Amino acid sequence: MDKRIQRARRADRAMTGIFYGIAAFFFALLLAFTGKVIIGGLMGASPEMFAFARQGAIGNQLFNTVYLVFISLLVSVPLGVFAGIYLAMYAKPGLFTRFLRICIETLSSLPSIVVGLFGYLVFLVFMGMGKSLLAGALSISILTLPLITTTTEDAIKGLPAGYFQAGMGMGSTRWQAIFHVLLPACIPRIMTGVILAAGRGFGEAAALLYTTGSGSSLRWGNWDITSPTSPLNVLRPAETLSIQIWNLQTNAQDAALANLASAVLLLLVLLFNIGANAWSRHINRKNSGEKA
Amino acid sequence: MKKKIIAMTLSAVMAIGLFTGCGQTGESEAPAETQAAESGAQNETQAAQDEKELSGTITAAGSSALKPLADDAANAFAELYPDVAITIDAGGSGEGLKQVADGTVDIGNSDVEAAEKLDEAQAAELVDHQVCVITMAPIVNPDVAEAGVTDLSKEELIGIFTGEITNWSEVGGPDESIVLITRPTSSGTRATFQKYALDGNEEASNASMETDDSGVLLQNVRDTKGAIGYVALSYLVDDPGVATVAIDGVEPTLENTYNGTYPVWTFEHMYTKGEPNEVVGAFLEYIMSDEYGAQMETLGYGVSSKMTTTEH
Amino acid sequence: MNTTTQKGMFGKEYAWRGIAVLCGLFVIALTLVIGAFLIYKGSDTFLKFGHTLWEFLGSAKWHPVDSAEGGGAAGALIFITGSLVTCGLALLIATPFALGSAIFMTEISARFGEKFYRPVVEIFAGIPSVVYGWVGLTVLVPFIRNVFDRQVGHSILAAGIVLAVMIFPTITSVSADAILAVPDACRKAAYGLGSTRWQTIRHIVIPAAAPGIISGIILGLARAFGEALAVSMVIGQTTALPKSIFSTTKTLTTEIASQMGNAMEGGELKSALWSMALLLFLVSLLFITLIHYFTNKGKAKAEGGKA
Amino acid sequence: MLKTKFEIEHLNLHYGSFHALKNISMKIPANEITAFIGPSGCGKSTFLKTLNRMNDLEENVTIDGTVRMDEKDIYSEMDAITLRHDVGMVFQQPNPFPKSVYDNVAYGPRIFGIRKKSQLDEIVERSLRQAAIWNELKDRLKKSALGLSGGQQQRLCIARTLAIQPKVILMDEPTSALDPISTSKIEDLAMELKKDYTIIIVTHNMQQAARISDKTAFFLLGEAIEYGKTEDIFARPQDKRTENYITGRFG
Repeated sequence: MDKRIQRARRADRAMTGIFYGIAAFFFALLLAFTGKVIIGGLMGASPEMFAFARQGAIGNQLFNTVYLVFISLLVSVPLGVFAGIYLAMYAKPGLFTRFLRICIETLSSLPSIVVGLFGYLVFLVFMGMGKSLLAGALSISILTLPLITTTTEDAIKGLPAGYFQAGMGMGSTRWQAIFHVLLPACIPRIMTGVILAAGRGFGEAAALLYTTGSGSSLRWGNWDITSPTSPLNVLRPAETLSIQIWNLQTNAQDAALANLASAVLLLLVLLFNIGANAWSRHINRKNSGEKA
Repeated sequence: MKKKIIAMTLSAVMAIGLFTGCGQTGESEAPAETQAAESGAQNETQAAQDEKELSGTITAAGSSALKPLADDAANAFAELYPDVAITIDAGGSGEGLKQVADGTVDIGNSDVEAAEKLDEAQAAELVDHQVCVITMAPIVNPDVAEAGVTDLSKEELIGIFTGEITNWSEVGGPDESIVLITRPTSSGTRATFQKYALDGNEEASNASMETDDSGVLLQNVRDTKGAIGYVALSYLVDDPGVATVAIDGVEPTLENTYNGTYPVWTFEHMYTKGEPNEVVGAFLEYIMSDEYGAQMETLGYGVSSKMTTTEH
Repeated sequence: MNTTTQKGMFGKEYAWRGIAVLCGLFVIALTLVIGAFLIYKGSDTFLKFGHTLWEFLGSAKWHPVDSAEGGGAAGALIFITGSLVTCGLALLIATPFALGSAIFMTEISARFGEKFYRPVVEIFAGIPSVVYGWVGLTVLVPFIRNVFDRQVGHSILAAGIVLAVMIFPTITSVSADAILAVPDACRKAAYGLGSTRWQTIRHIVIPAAAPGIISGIILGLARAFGEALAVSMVIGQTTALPKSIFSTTKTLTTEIASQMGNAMEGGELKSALWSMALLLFLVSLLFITLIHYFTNKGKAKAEGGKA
Repeated sequence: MLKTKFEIEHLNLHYGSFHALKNISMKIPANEITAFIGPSGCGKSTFLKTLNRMNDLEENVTIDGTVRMDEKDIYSEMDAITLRHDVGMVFQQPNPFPKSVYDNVAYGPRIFGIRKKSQLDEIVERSLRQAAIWNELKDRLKKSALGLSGGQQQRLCIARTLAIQPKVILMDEPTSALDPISTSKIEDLAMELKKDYTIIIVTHNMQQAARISDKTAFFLLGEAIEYGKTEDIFARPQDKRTENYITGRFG
């Protein structure tokens, strides 16, 4: 019997070593990967590439990326949050709810190229928007909607049952309880979902290929939102960083610029992920009652 | 100072002409002009404005072979007319034609005639502008060229691309497998190459690696020993790290294209739905102007008017 | 409380409730419209051009003509095989590593895992696929060419590795969640019986978390199946059935991505491509059904199958 | 004179800077039931866990002093895995594995390397019989253990512990989550098992300690206040604090 234990202990040690090995390997792989992209991108860049110019720079694309994702969240956040509330608070178990869930999961697993083609047909051809930031933003909304819906639902369901009962017990209607008790309590977790959705939007290329176009002519200082060169106009074509990478890399034009755009895009995604993480950890700590 | 005044005037113009900017370019011209006149700008700015009054958006999509040229022209054009926002997308010739026919872009860039990708009714609505000539060259990995393969006969080329010749030694090169790197069947570049370099013989799809775009194709030929592929000359102007191959002793150059000795070329088309509006028209005119023609050649595209023959 | 405010209160209640229901309906409508759109576009291959389903799924002859006349061959077997093989390979590579990582960050080094490893893994998930593809083409492909001494580095192997790296975070974080959900009492019981940590993990934790882990694997598979841009850069697209993992071939998504833009509207080729997009949609539906099956199984297990 | 199973000398345990067990010394006899009583947080469960080194699984725990089992120091002369084979544990919440009844009981023997079906069958039956649950479960050996009632689950956990043939069974408030009928079944079982095993039970329930144990130790704020024969502790407590607790004046 002692031999058995010896053997078990040896196996235990070996497996622990393997797990450490795997973890170290992937840790190193990721560091190497991000390091290569970010350092390589920044090293090869010249100062004028950071300018906000029509050509040969990434400033306008960076702005377009952030603006487009912002507009898309304006659409997907309210829709997603309400749909999430419906699922968490109103949906009765049954065929309809099951169907709704399947729909959400289907949406979330659609290849983004399919969403892009769909967006082209609906927003450009049927609704006549033309290649525009808005059409791209709406396509991204389709992609991020399921993520926000499920985070909201999980956030509400994750609250202690007492929260809602306390709200209801004080004689408020369901909505008052949801608005004044539940939503404030789960805003942090919903925010995390929104940040992750934004991250997905930043990196998306396939869904934008057919919908936003590659416009980068912006005139800073032109705040008339109907002008085609105004940064704020949502009906102008807008090249995002990921589209820029796609355009530059596939046409073998300016590798240094493409690398810089990759680096900045990766930094943006990193920033959002780290932000989301720090945020949720901060909130968790706060909610768990400041345990030292 | 001057610029600032112009910018301010134009902003005012744009503010009054609400909705004009965001719609298609067609509507944006007239009100802008009248407003400009009414705004009673000072004489000097008025003079400057004659030159710079164009304003609106131009959107183009389609052929990836044409995109570098269109981009360059768009940049030069935007220098002259800062209030014109130009967007050039790739996506492929078919996509360009479809989008211009749908009315979602102003210009559809295509390597092929509209009739090949659209039905008759749609194609009839489009107006063709043959903006330039594009020449396709067979390219090989430098190791093949260094070993002496710098010239192939048409028969050899056909043999290679149809998969009958599979080793470079069969055409006087090293003992090394031939790696075919091509474009997808629906690509305009492939259609052109097949038609004029291979005399219409079908490429061996099951023995070739297809690449979605010329940039990646170039990268692959550069990296793969024994590789052969084809790209437009425009991809070869900066040292690309690959070698071109002459066909029947004729080097793929613009001169040989102009004088009709090199056969693998085609007109590049910019289609508009009906006659172009003022802004788009000005842009097309600019691309086909002589002053831009010189720039066009440095980018590796041929000027349409220099062709001594328009038939193959 | 007077009646008017009460009325207002309940009126609001109904209004808000209505909005929530509408949003739910909107999601359903959106999915149905996308589905209908794909069916409408994808059915032409069969209805208009007269290809049989059997030909589409079972034949490797792929010569659809790029015009509305039709008459070509529309067998998508090469792409289906390509997708299955690359995704299968990706799973084979990613699953052990992902499972190992998930175990590491939950059972072996929970503190380091939660603080550093999980965020790092999630960053992997946020890297745009274009970037993966480009690094694959410029680093991995030459690497395979040199290490295995091949003329061409593009291969199913390269695609499988790129996809494996892409789906690794999905499998890892879903598995880690499943493992964390295993009650601590189970671990205590196992240790109390004199198990080593590895015995506990292998005999207790992994079996208990299995349904969740399988869901994670399927989720990863779904992501791999739908990926287009990164794969197309490294798979060396050749319209032929693969012979080995060093073969070049095509997948459903790479063919859609490379041909869709150029194909003629309403032509046979374009219809066939839409049919492939429809197939992707149906496959993702299948994956979802499988995930549901396994999560329900997991739930049944947790509730003890009293029924 | 009964044989001594555990001999604890000057045992101190810290959770970080918190002094959880203070200088505990006692001898625990073999083949008897020893009960640990005391208010919540008094350290009785912590002390129980030091006997099979379950504390090792927690972080920031430091232990000094000696714990000897059969004259062997369990912290320096044995390793935790071997120790836990000899000292089984039953937890406060029934914690069967999410496996079948059979697999739950066979788990221990299997990790010892017993693979033979006939041998496993025999161990499973014997353990379930010993835990007095064979008759209830013999027809549902292949069903999930999670479907059993709480009391059945707890007896299954005892059977699972018996299957590894330990010398000692530690029970950490084994009946606190159960109804009175299940509780009395477990108590009967413990009385039955003490013939073959040394049993140490932590309980909140003083009647339970009085009913089943031979010896009782009273813990308060990490100290073992009083330890002796159960009837002495309950009838003639020496310490005022013990008396207060037993008569219900605090706790």
